[in-house]
Amino acid sequence: MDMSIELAGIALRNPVLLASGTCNYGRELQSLTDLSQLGGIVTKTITPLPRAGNRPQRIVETPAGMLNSIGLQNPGLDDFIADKWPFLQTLDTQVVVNIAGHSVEEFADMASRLRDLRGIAALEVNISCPNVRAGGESFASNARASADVIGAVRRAANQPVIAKLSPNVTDIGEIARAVEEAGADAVSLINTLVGMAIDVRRRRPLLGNITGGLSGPAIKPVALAMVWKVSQAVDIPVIGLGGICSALDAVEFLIAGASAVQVGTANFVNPNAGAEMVEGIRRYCEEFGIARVGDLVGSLQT
Amino acid sequence: MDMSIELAGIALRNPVLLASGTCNYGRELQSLTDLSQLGGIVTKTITPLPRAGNRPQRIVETPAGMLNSIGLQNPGLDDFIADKWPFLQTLDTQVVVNIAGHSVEEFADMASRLRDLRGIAALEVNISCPNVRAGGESFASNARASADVIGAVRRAANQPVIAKLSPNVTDIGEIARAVEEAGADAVSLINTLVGMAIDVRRRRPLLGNITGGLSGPAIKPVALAMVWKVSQAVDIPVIGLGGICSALDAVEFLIAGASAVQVGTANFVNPNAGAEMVEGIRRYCEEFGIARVGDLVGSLQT
Amino acid sequence: MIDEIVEVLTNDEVAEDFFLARLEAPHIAAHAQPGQFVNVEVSADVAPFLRMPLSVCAVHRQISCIDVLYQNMGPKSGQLSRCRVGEQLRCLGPLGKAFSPVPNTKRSVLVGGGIGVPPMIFLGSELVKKGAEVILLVGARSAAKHLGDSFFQVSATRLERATDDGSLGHHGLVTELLLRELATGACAVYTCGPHAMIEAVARACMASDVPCQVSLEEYMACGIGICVGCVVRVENADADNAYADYKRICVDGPVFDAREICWEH
Amino acid sequence: MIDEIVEVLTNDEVAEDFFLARLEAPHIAAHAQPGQFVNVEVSADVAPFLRMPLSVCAVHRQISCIDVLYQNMGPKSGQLSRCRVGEQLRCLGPLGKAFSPVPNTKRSVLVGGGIGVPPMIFLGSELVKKGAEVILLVGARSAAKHLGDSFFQVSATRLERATDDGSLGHHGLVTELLLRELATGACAVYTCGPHAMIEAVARACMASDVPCQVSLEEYMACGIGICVGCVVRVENADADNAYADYKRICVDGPVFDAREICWEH
Ligand SMILES: Cc1cc2nc3c(=O)[nH]c(=O)nc-3n(C[C@H](O)[C@H](O)[C@H](O)COP(=O)(O)OP(=O)(O)OC[C@H]3O[C@@H](n4cnc5c(N)ncnc54)[C@H](O)[C@@H]3O)c2cc1C
Ligand SMILES: Cc1cc2nc3c(=O)[nH]c(=O)nc-3n(C[C@H](O)[C@H](O)[C@H](O)COP(=O)(O)OP(=O)(O)OC[C@H]3O[C@@H](n4cnc5c(N)ncnc54)[C@H](O)[C@@H]3O)c2cc1C
Ligand SMILES: Cc1cc2nc3c(=O)[nH]c(=O)nc-3n(C[C@H](O)[C@H](O)[C@H](O)COP(=O)(O)O)c2cc1C
Ligand SMILES: Cc1cc2nc3c(=O)[nH]c(=O)nc-3n(C[C@H](O)[C@H](O)[C@H](O)COP(=O)(O)O)c2cc1C
Ligand code: FES
Ligand code: FES
Repeated sequence: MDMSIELAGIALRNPVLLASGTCNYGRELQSLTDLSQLGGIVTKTITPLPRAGNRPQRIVETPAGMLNSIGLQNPGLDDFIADKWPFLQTLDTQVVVNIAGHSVEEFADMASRLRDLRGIAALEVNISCPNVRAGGESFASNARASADVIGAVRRAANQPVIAKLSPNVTDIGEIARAVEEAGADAVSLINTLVGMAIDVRRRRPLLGNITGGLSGPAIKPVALAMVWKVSQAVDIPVIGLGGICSALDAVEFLIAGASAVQVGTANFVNPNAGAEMVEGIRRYCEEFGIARVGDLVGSLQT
Repeated sequence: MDMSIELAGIALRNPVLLASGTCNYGRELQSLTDLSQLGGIVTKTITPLPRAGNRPQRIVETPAGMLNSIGLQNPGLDDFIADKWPFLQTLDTQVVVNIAGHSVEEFADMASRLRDLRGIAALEVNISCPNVRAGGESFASNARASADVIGAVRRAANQPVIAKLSPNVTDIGEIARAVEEAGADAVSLINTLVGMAIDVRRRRPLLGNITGGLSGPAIKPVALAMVWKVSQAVDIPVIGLGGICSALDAVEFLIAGASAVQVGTANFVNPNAGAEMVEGIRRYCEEFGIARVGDLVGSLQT
Repeated sequence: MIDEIVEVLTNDEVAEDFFLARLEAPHIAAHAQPGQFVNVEVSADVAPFLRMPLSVCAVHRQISCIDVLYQNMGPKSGQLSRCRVGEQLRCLGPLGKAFSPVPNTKRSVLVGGGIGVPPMIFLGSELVKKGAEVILLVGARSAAKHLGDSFFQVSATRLERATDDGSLGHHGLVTELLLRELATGACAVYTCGPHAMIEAVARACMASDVPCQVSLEEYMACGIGICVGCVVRVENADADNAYADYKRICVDGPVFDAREICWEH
Repeated sequence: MIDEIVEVLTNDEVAEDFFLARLEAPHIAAHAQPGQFVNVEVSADVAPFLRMPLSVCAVHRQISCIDVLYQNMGPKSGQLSRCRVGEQLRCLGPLGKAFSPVPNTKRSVLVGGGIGVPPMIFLGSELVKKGAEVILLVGARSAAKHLGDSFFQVSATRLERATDDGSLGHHGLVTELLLRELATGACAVYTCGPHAMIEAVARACMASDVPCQVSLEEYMACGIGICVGCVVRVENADADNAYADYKRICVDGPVFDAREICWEH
């Protein structure tokens, strides 16, 4: 049973990665799971400079999911290179570095400064954060802006470039095509859906930032539909995520057209979720006589 | 404790209505709940001609929600007028009639043919269905197309016109403003989110129509964020819905800016949900010393 | 039909993955007819979210109880199987149209399979009470998947079983047993079970002009006709009224005359 | 720290809405220190979805058990309160930084309120074992909301209570009891409870230069530092490093030195 996947030139032991922002920079999970069992991990978004993030409350549970408003709290690129990367480099798994900026230049800068870092499997570009030029509207909500960012990163980077797409758009297929034309080597989706929760006693938002990002099982059907749509819209590989908690959830995404999946919120409930998922996918393939996990990809019969 | 609400000229006994497509044309619920306890009901979408709807399977449960692909099966306008309306007319509650068409003309036609029907509280315009002219893309996903439909219905109708908005857009505030300018007397949101589920044994979509609409508690945070956003974008009243199951869910929507709420999927789990919600909202207001339920509307402190 | 708060009196595994629950449900017990079902709220939480439709398997009017027989195959049935004696559940019913025994037919042949067996048990017992000859044909993959004879005692004057692997009764399809019965003489046929089985039974009966009532299943949300989700395609003469192409199984069925259903596809 | 499968040995209501559960958790029992917590999966289903963080209230090393004391206030605690003896749960722990008793201080004053009482019970018992003088001050709205003396037997050399309504002990705030203790002489203060109480305690101690360790709470998802959700604003000297404005309570805390926390707002 062959669990390996080749994706945009990246050789993955298996199609299961941990999602950005749900495994920090790897250290904390060391003692709770065997990262070498995974296809890879995607590090939490780093920005050019350190960021404080949003004021608490940053988390609240919702039906079959949760809202978060972390606000990209991160140590910034210098600290990442000096303090986080040396550890990440020692991991026996593929490490994808997720980056974000507030302008096309910031994105490009980060990419060029990450050229020298040996061993980065790929860059994942988080275009879901606000574009300061365009008055705070997110890059990801506009095909042109998304393409500008990805094009600039593609030119500056010497690793495969994965564009991480937002689900909060009218036509995610259009955005996917735009970043493909701009040179993206792969797309990953979905990021969180914009959501909100209110404390009815105090009549205030539960989150310090008023709105937040919805993740977890609740959004799985939305993510799956978008992965299916995008995998038909583009020729580059698609990485699927959104509410994946079990091996069979992952299998749904592979069948819908994802070449790999990312496990996000599930890590919070079970820090060993990714490793258990790899085993579960293997069992599924054996039960249904699938020789190569790659044979599942896009095998949906409609 | 005053539970009444006045909305776009419609006097509601209380702010709780049943959502379109989740109470059919009222008859079936007669024996299971007292419709006169409600602010009103919104009838299932009718189209100019009878529609068969989609092939089964039309329903599947998802985490804290469900997908549906009914496909607007309905008896058409003639039968509605001849067979459904005489019964609806006898109900001691406000009846909002939900209409849809495939072209601006179809929408306008329906509105003019419904002029003569005495006792219609309002028309709710379901612009979420595909626009045959624009190659199947839904009216609701485009501000201009939405405005064209609402403008035409507004001119043809002699009742208040409610535009029902889709959440599957980049900026629902922009669509809301467009329909407001086109003459909408109110907006209702959200319709379902596009979603999908896959049968991993047969590697086929679980729904006959491949994708469907996600509803239920899972989508509540998304609906609430959009209601909050839209209520700040427009001056016309907002009707909130999406995953509302309990009185406190409804209160969240009122606080976020909704002047009334609609109960949808919850009816399937508890056919008396709406009436129980009215009581629950009353208890909430009493507990927190709110004299008029209208005082809750938009009372969010940020 | 009401949404009754019912108490779980018993809830035990009676065969591999099959559970029998007795519910104290005065209203439903008083009114339920064979072929009707209930829609049970297995959890008050948001997951499992929808109710679980369950056929009435037996009614015990004197003690105001109904029995439901269910297979543990997922979240809802799993949740129900964990319900403790004494717990209370919301139970909506009785729902749907019942079987309407064909007048003056002495011989009734009932064909059941899998989770379609419970309504056959109920129907059989009512027919036997009326003094009819009731031949009950039950199919399953293997002997282990068959319910014990005790379940059928009052439901048939003759019980025949079929297994795909021959481990019990006839080695083959239950529909092969049906063909024998159709050959031996006049009768009326009633069936519930996997779609493929129901279709084979229906086609066989229609071919030999034997009246046949089928009880269908489809994924349900409401169980009361308001979601229009649980539909089946029916023969529709009126080309101008596409609306009549599909009927709702929960209110127009689950029992239909075999000739009403559009079997192609 | 491991994700241990623990068995529920007891789970009883011990005061109005307060439950005490004893969990067989060999690893956690062997390593847990006062102030640390566990993150319990109260249901394997998708709702409730996140785990429930619970302070360790007591450890019984000889029988490999820990006690948790929790208030039934919503879905997760409600689900936990329905857990039956013998059920198994995933329990991640011990988590977070423990209290570090201030060296050579004879007098320790512990201030607890609401669901902040459990860690005080654990800390008190460890300090008493070490032969220290332990004054335990407990506040609650009314007598009914107070735990019985039995819970504090081994955890204090002197126990004082305060109630908002005067129905038990001091009529007023528990912080008023603290001021008395601060006035009577040197001591170290440890506290956990509602944020307003903790802040008042911290400010009082800082004002009179008494060492004070606070155990904080914030809504948590992971409990292990990977979501960066459970943060508190801390005093940050380095203006160039905004990243250091917030610390994660689950790994950098829950216990902090009062002077570390940014109390304004
Ligand atoms: C009218 C009717 C009567 C029924 N009577 C019985 C009975 O007497 N005994 C019995 O064991 N089962 C019966 N069923 C089927 C039973 O309701 C489903 O198997 C049950 O809901 C499975 O849910 P689950 O979460 O346990 O399994 P899942 O994993 O959700 O599903 C297992 C199978 O059941 C189907 N199913 C799931 N939810 C529903 C639903 N809400 N409506 C219809 N199908 C569903 C799925 O499509 C799948 O094929 C009946 C169904 C209907 C429509
Ligand atoms: C480090 C730590 C130790 C704790 N120790 C105890 C303890 O010993 N005994 C005890 O009774 N409670 C303790 N709590 C609080 C307890 O975890 C929450 O009250 C519980 O999760 C409530 O969940 P619920 O669904 O029952 O109630 P909900 O209705 O969800 O919430 C009730 C209250 O608890 C808060 N809350 C809910 N979920 C969480 C969460 N995942 N993390 C943090 N807060 C949450 C809510 O903001 C709300 O104020 C502790 C919390 C933390 C962070
Ligand atoms: C607490 C939290 C923090 C996140 N931080 C990031 C981030 O820094 N960068 C990013 O690209 N996505 C981030 N995400 C989004 C996830 O990577 C993922 O796209 C989303 O949560 C959907 O997947 P899931 O449902 O499996 O969690 C975060 C999600 C959560 C819940
Ligand atoms: C089975 C089903 C059928 C629906 N049919 C319609 C419809 O005909 N017209 C319409 O405008 N909305 C329809 N809706 C959408 C609901 O009115 C509502 O907008 C959506 O379900 C979100 O609310 P909820 O989560 O409370 O159900 C339907 C929803 C469901 C679940
Ligand atoms: S289940 Fe809703 S119409 Fe039948
Ligand atoms: S709860 Fe996730 S970092 Fe603290």
